[in-house]
Amino acid sequence: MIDKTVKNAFEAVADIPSNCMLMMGGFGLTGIPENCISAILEKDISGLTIVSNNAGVDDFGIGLLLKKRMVKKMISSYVGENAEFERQLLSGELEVDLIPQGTLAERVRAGGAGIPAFFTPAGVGTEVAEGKESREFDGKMYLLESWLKADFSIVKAWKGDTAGNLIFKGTARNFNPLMAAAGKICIAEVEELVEAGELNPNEIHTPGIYVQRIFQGSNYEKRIEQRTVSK
Amino acid sequence: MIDKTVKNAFEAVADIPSNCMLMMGGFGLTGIPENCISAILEKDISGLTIVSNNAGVDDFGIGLLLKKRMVKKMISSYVGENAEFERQLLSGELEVDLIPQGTLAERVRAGGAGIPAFFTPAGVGTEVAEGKESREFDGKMYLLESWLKADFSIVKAWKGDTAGNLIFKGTARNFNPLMAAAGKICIAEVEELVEAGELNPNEIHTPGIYVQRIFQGSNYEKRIEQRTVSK
Amino acid sequence: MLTKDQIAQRIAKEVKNGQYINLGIGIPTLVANYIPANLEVVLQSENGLLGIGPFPTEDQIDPDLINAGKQTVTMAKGSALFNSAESFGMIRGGHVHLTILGAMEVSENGDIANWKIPGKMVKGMGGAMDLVASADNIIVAMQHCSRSGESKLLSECSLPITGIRCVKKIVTDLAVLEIAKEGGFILLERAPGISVEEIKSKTAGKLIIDGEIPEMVFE
Amino acid sequence: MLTKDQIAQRIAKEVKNGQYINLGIGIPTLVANYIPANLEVVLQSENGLLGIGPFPTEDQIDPDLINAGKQTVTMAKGSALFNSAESFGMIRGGHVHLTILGAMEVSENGDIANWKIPGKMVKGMGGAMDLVASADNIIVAMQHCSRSGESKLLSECSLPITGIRCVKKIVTDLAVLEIAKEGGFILLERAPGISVEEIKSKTAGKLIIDGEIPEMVFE
Repeated sequence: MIDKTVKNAFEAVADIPSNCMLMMGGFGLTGIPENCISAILEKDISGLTIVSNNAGVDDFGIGLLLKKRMVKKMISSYVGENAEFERQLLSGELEVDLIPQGTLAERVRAGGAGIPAFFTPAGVGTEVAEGKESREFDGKMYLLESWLKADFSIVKAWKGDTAGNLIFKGTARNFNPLMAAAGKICIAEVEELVEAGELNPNEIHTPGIYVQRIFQGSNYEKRIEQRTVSK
Repeated sequence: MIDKTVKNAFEAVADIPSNCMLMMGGFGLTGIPENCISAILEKDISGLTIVSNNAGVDDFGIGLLLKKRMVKKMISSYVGENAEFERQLLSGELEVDLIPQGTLAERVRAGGAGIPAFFTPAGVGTEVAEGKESREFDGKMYLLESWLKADFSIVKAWKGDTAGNLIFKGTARNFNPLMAAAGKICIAEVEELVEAGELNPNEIHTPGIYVQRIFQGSNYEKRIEQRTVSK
Repeated sequence: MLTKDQIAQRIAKEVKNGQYINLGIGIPTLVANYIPANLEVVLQSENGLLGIGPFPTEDQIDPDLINAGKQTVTMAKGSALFNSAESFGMIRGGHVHLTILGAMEVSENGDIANWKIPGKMVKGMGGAMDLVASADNIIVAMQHCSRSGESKLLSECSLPITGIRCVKKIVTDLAVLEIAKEGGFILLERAPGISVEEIKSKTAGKLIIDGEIPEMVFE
Repeated sequence: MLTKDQIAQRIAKEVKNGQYINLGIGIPTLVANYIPANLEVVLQSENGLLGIGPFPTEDQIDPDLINAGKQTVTMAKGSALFNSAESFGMIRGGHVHLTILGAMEVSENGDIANWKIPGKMVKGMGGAMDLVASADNIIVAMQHCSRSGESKLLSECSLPITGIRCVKKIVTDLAVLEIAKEGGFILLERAPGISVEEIKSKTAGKLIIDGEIPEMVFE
């Protein structure tokens, strides 16, 4: 098996340049690549376009990259849990492209799977449809949406092996497997890195073919946005 | 959890009528719904359109349904491991629609996922492209292909639970999870049926939402087409 | 006037045995508390979980297990986990039977507006546009009027819409209404103590009143 | 003239470290036997396996584990299993670097015909059309001439084609050839003992001969 291991987050993100397109897995703060975000923060780059369902909070996740003004544009379905984001957006420093969540997921999946465009019903009759081709199938209207690909995709998994195979946990899976396939270079950080052969091939969520670099992360904070408990 | 259990294959296929559209999982003879095929054989129906990557062999799998003249049309990527198939095709008794395997898989996936059409490069410039819309994206040509759905999809899994969650084994997974989602009624036969809650939610390949009926099959023959061994 | 919990309680009566259901944030989330125990239903969370369980106790909290509202949750017996493309495949493919969500406005032909107020910070549509474009049955939970007293049931939405001709039923603090095929809000039930006249005066869109309108009954 | 095994052996030299490779049925399957042990490569089987291992011993045989040629196989260390849509997503998305397959005809602009002979029973294209439409690098393994002695390297394919402008290299029993960007078969190597003249006489399409053509070397 091909060994995809790199030493750490710094080595993994070393060649990410300014003005490139990044995908980052996660939904809310669940399943975000915490270690890579910290390592990118140390780099002197800017002008990033980031595809991520959300934009983190003021002091965690992608919010940290926003605060350091490294981001030019966000492509997301739901943003604005953070005040700095709002300030930059209203001042025109930051661009935002809002996309229905299912369309975003499918566009990323299409990018990884070599499907340049597909029809989806989400957004028909709304401002999302503006400028898009629409067509009727079996009496219902659909919009034509195109694939999304990135220079780098950065994902976070629960377990991974040196061949790049990944297993996610709970709802931390979300966009991660889709993005792994849609980045020219996919960087995977995992909570536990094992030797190739130690994971059950039948339980793998992301086959190693999609992953170019993998390392074992550390000090996961896994911050909770809405701590909701039963009495 | 909703209990999807039915008694056996006969109960599962009882309401499959003549002239309907069926999907059947499997690649070659691996992962085919052996029990349901046997139960359908006992029924007095005909005129079936079957979507299946292959058409079985003369005396096993879909070949048995062909022999009993229950099939009007096959939608497949590769057929003709069987002589009766060839005879019926040449005599005009049987129609065949041949589709590139990746396009077949993606069309079935699209049927389950509510994507009425998508672009794919397979078949550009060939007779598969005849009558189809083609379009260029990023300098490459693609064909527009449409979704495939069925009245019933019949799949075979390794393990399943009463809520309809399925886990497949080895390369017996193939088209099964895609077809499970693309049938109005999905019938799943499994080698081992357990109570809801006994399967690890993180290891499930087909979530129970797609499955309407499930039962534990028996006497699996799992015939091997090409028994190839190392010396 | 119904409380939020009573709106949820009334909506719960629309739930049928064997359904897969997506509950939006806010009042819709409360519906889960009122689904009769004899009904077997499964709640879908569009971030990748089928079978949402109750909120966790302190020692059950898992940061890797949240719902679409980013709240910590547990998994019900027999649940399944999947990625976001699979999740919206389920929604888009019509496998989720019922979607319950909040709205800022609903029009008499079933258009819904619930994602954007011009001039205010736009947070995004999340999964709402996919949900309303896909589910067979969409029920809206909302207040009949805005805080300033303006009707939210209009002949046409004034806000940017989330989806067209998709809402089937609306449960407000005042009434239960159904969208007529040819357009219009069919008044089905009144909240206890609320008159037809009041509902009429607070519904800006076309209201269809056919015969005696019963009061809602809460057990 | 090369034997089938020698064709496979020559093709194996095209394999680079770290590649994901799809091998077709026939000669291409034999290539696996000649990939140098110091190269780390992964073989993809389009029916849902990444990391094909050797054929099983009698007691390892598992009917639930076959390759795309329906032969029983084993899994290599670090392999992964997936469904057919994911598998062709890998192929279509360009994640498989190299595809090696057989052909009945190849044209000088890189068209390939390998699925259908008019008048004969058509078995279907299987995954071939997806593979040739998607992979960056496609190498064809075939005999230079048909059994009746006719060239299979043509100016245009006479049989129904599988894909257009996709073949990069061809290894036959007589030669190694590359498809020129502007069209034509560039002769790269001769089989031991085979003259340029013979290759010329057996190549119906445009043959490009530039300088001295070396003989293949087999270790």
